[in-house]
Amino acid sequence: MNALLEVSRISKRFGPTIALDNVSMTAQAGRVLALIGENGAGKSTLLKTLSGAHRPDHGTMSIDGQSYRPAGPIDARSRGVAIVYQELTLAPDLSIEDNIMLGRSGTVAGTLLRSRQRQRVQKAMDQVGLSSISPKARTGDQSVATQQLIEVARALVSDAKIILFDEPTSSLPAADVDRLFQIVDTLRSRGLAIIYISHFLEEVRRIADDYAVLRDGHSVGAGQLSQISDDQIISLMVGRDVDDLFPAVPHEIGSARLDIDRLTAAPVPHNVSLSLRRGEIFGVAGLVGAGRTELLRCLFAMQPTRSGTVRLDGRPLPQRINARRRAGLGLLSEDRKTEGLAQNLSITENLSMGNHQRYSTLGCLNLNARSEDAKRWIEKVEIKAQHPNQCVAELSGGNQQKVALARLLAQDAEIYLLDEPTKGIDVGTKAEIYRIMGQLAAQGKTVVFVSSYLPELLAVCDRVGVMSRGRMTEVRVTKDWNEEELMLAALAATEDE
Amino acid sequence: MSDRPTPNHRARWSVLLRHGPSLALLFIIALFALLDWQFGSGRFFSSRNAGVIVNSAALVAVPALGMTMIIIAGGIDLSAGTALTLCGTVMAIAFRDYTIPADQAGAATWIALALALGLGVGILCGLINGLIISLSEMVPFIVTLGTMTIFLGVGQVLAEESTVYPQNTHLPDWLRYLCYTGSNTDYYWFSFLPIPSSALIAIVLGIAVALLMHFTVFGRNIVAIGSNPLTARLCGIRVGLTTTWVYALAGVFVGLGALLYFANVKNGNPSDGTGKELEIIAAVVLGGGSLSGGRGSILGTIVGALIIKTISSGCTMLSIPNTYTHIIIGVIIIIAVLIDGLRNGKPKWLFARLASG
Amino acid sequence: MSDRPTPNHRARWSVLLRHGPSLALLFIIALFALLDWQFGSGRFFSSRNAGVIVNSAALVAVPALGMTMIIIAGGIDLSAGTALTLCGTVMAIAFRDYTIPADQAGAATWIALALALGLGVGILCGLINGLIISLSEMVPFIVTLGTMTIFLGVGQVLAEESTVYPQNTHLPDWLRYLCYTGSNTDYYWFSFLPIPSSALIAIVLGIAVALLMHFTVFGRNIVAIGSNPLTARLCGIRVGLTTTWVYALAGVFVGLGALLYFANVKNGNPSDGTGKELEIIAAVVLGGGSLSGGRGSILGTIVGALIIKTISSGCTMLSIPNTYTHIIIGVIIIIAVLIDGLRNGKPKWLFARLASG
Amino acid sequence: KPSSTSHTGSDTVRLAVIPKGTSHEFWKSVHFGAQKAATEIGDVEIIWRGPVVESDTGSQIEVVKDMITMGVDGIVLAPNQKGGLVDAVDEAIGEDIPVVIFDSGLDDGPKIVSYVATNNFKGGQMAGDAMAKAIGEKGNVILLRYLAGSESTEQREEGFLDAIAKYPDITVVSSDEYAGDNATKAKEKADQLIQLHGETLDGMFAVCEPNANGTLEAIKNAGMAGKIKLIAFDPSDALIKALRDGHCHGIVLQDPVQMGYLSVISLVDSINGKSIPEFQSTGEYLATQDNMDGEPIKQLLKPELME
Ligand SMILES: Nc1ncnc2c1ncn2[C@@H]1O[C@H](COP(=O)(O)OP(=O)(O)OP(=O)(O)O)[C@@H](O)[C@H]1O
Ligand SMILES: Nc1ncnc2c1ncn2[C@@H]1O[C@H](COP(=O)(O)OP(=O)(O)OP(=O)(O)O)[C@@H](O)[C@H]1O
Ligand SMILES: [Mg+2]
Ligand SMILES: [Mg+2]
Repeated sequence: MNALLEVSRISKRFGPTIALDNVSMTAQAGRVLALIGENGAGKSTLLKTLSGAHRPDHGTMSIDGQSYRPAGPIDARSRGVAIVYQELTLAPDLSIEDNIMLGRSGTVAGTLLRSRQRQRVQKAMDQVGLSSISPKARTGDQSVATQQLIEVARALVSDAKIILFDEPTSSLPAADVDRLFQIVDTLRSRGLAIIYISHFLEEVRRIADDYAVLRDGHSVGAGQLSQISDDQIISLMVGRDVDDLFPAVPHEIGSARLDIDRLTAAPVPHNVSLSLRRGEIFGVAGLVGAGRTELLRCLFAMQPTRSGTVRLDGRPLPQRINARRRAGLGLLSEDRKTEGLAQNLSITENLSMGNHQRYSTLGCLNLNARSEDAKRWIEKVEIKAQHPNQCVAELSGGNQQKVALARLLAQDAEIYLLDEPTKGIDVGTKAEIYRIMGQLAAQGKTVVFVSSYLPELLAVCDRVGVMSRGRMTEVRVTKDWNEEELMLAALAATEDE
Repeated sequence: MSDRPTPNHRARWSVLLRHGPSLALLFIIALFALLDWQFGSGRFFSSRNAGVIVNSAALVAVPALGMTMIIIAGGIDLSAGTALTLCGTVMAIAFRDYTIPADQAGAATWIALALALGLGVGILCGLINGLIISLSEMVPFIVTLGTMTIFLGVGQVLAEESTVYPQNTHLPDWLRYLCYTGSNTDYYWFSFLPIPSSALIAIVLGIAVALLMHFTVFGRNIVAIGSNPLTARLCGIRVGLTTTWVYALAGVFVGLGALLYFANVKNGNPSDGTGKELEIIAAVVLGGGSLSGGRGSILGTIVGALIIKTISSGCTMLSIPNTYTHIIIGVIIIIAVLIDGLRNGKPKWLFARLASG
Repeated sequence: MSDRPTPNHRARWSVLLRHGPSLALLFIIALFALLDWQFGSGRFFSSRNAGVIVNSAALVAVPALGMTMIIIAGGIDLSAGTALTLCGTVMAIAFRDYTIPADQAGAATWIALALALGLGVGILCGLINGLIISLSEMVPFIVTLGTMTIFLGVGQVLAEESTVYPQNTHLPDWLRYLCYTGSNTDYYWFSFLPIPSSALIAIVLGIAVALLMHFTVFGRNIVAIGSNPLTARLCGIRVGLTTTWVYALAGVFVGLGALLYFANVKNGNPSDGTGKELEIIAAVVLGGGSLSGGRGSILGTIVGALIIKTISSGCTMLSIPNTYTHIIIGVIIIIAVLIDGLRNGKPKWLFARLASG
Repeated sequence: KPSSTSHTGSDTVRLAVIPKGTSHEFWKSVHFGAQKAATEIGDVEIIWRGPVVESDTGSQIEVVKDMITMGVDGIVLAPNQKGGLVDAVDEAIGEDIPVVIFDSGLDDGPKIVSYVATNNFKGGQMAGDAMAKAIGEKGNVILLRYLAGSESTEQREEGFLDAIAKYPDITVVSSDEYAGDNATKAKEKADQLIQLHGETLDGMFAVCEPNANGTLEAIKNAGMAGKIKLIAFDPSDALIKALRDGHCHGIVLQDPVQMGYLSVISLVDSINGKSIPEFQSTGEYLATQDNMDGEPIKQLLKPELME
């Protein structure tokens, strides 16, 4: 085996935070290396160092035995390193095609050769399953999942030797995940080295050959996946044993609370009727574009509905966000970067946004109470941050998600609408989130849990509904489902048209 | 415009943001004091000149307080200048036509009404801006560009295209001496403290706005809206309503600014205001306000106004010809912001080079 | 400011964005033509008036082309107005002091040099803006606010604080009649096509910029930078360098705009430019440009300039007093953008209500 | 009766009167004079239209062109810049529209009917002499300029300096500061200058109305009213009161009503084929505390305005 990429004793610090501390790692040609670690362990930072977005403070890197010190992203690319970032890095105003070719000159004297580049673009888009979308469409108009696939396509058009994937599946539905894995397989067989970050261990097992674990910026273990068990990986990651990945909190299902009657909006959802009960965790599965996100947004009045009614405890809800919020609904947005969080504000500020009534009298704030409260939440959901006034943009992806979640919990709602709440969250914290959901249900609250990760739906929910093409096609009690049936149900309606 | 400081420097921001512009101001004062002492008349660093400077700074700072709120909320108000002179014109007309000499009995009521009218017009202007922006969801730049010319037009219609002079006797003494910077201590509010009343007003208002921004839910909501309106909406903040209030409140400061303007020149000319908006916005931006919203500081804005006026006064004291004054003002504005940036690690490439070198 | 239309409306954007302002323009023309026919002199809808309008629109549109690029790149240029008159002043000085009468042999060289000098100053101004912005990483607003007064000051120093009048005989005929809108067809470039040369120039430049924006890597990079500078950097676009080029290129258009300005007034006054920047920016924004970057259209900008000038001409033709003209211009600007918004589903609450009702 | 090309077919003569700007009372008096002439002659319609900003040559050119488009029978124009309007005026004359220039001069070239104006240089000299008299022919004075590049005020400034030069004991301590086009800016500038020259200052000359208003406020503000002698150019309510109170020591006056009146009369006469002198002065006057209640000064201090 030949080490294509060698990283040795790399360190990187951001002010007082040491993101990487003497990290070493090797990646081999024709193999997939899974990079594993808790939120904030330094995974993204390591990949960004490789892709030339960050410069390491110390340490050396080499490709094919030759020293590798990328001066910037172009330099890295010219050395054959391509990357799919964790957070979307697309220019919303450009067409898909232009985004894919951004920074890559397929040109004569600065003039774009659109027809020539279109073949390459089309090929990459076909590979990731975007053949049905026009390459000329505006990128900002696409769904999050499509944008994620565009990012992958962007990495594919380059003739890279090493491709870095930073949680590419966190916003992809199952079918696209499969396609992505096929792509990875092909790349591997072509002899590329691939580094892949994921918080899903079974995904890692399916796709990767080797692993490397980071904890708090240190490398704590590496080797071949076949020689290590899941439990061992988890204890490497977390530094302790996690006894239960899907902790169950006993809760009792009560009477109906939220009645949705033939809810329809343009273009999705379509005629969705549901009755959600007190103390219930209701899971929603489906493919991309199935309308799960739209359903939640309609429930929260963020999007106009065409017809149908939503009642809470028998009372119809007014069509205004803050009215619904006051009535007891709370939404965790799928898109934490552009909608979920104010990136340039502090954690405290984000946590208190909209929750001011907890520490204010007659509109005046008690700043002490506010920062105490923020500290409590930071501890409670284990947000890894230097201090409560740190800017949210500086947090790792998973920790940002925790801030968004904590704000929703602080809101103390009755009905929790969670859109992909565990997206980008590490195993240990996921377990914590499931526990919180269980506790909420035990308190008699209702949780709607949208997820593309079927195992968690099956483990946590009381009932699971499947959406397809905007319709809620099937709802069953969880024990009547299994993964294959869920997949089939999600695909079924798609195929009969 | 969306460039932000590097994340690792941000922790320091919160502390330094407040002091950055102030340091720039101190630097500028020191520079001019030195130059004036060496080459000029030596009058720059005198208490009387300080009075003149703070008075003209107050004229900019008061409307700039409202502008700060608007800019923090992610908006902009190009109409501030003409709205201000519109209010001033309305006050002048009210004093010309509807008041009685200030020393007659009952004059106070009429005076109060005249001032209230001016203030009311300010609020109305702000409210119009706010309502159009939040109801139509158009960009504030174009809306206020539109209202800028509308307010100018309305002012000219009211003033019949000329300057409105009220009778001097109708103005009460406190109003006449609001912008007084002379040496007769009787004309100041506190005779032991010869600071122009206009400056005192600006300080009191500044403190009020700072408290509002930091210690009230409304203030935090403004920051939230400016940082990310989508998140604010998600969190149940009524973005449209809050925006409307912000502009209306800024209208109050425009009205108060108009009061100072009127007290300063004692007449009203609607077209005086064209161009003022840039000066007001410059004070906010010099003080650390970000036109992409979410950032701005009240103290900074006041300091920004002081910077502008100190430079202009310093150049006169040094008898630098007007043309060069323009050049110097421009250069100093750029250098002030540059220094402020440096201290926040701003040209990242430079710091990266220093760090790696 | 970052509110975007709901996803389901976005698909329509791309097509309509280009036609929105044009429809507004047609509407305005129709309105004035009708009113003028009914109540005015009936001369609004005449070819002569069209010539006058397109000529004055060209004076705004040419520098606005550069501004469009800057705004698409997420920047802004407040110095465009004074940079333009600075260039005009330099040309005027060059023509006054260094040229020989246009009918003498060898005059062409001197004339070419004079024009090149003016253009060079424009590029220099742009380059200065671009370099400061990209090297210091300061917000374009404050940098160009600084350079705005610097350029004004430099112009005044060069012009010795007054207007520069070149000898009329030194100007070649083609230059003198660049902005000619009269009825002598000999003075037009194509005597069969009595369109002012200035308008032809604006059209040709507009096409060139549109091609640049759509069919070159540079153009795409500009959009990428304005749309998401972080992404652009990660994709290996040299953001600083591109930004510098954008401002320098905009400087070319400022220089060409100055040529038209000079040909129009035939002298150079550095302080003429103050306030022009807002008109230029307004043309871009009316044409669909977004001050948060990434969006803007060349056709839109030209239409925006036409809208502004059509309104002002229409008001004159209807003999509406100046004061009311201000109000009307303001109202029409707001309505034009409002209509454009409506067609893009802009007041979302309204469309939500319609959809659910 | 003059023949008319107006499309309305009536034989009304339509004349465009184009001031430099519209937002000063001066121009409203010109308008009054023009209207007065129109009413006297009969069958004359005055189209009153000015550029938006007084310093904006481009938009004044637009206005002239718009008037040509409207097919007026004659144009009365106060050019913003002496060179800038030459071609526009040429174009008008080329379309057989006669032009009268008033208030400020136009560069040589176009064959205009007449130039009707105050002699601004002479007005400036009057101000200089008035200043010398007010301060007893010795002391320090300031010339506060208006805007760079404005023809008429530059003439006044030069005239003032020319007159002051005759008095060896008078020093001009500052003559390179511009007060800008509104009272706020003027006051700020004057504040600074008074601050700079303080007690040594004996007189100030402000070359136009907004300028003088700001300066007057600054002098009062500094508590130097009456001590610093103020000479103004063009009246305003505030200045007239100051003149009476002894806070202002002389106002140079023009005759705007006459300017408007004479311009229109000349234009109509020339349309009717009469020959008109090339230059017609409307005179310049000095108002002081002593003569302010007598004619013609009283009238000129408060000229009639067009409503
Ligand atoms: N630009 C930055 N400025 C300051 N701190 C940073 C920055 N980027 C990352 N960090 C910090 O470095 C640490 C490592 O972050 P990194 O993004 O590499 O984590 P990660 O392993 O990718 O986590 P996740 O699984 O949540 O994405 C975190 O503590 C984070 O707060
Ligand atoms: N029938 C449709 N026609 C047009 N656009 C559609 C249609 N169905 C879905 N979309 C678009 O596809 C995108 C994805 O929809 P949505 O987010 O609701 O799916 P989802 O099931 O939540 O999937 P995920 O959350 O995994 O992306 C949305 O932008 C939506 O507007
Ligand atoms: Mg990460
Ligand atoms: Mg979704």
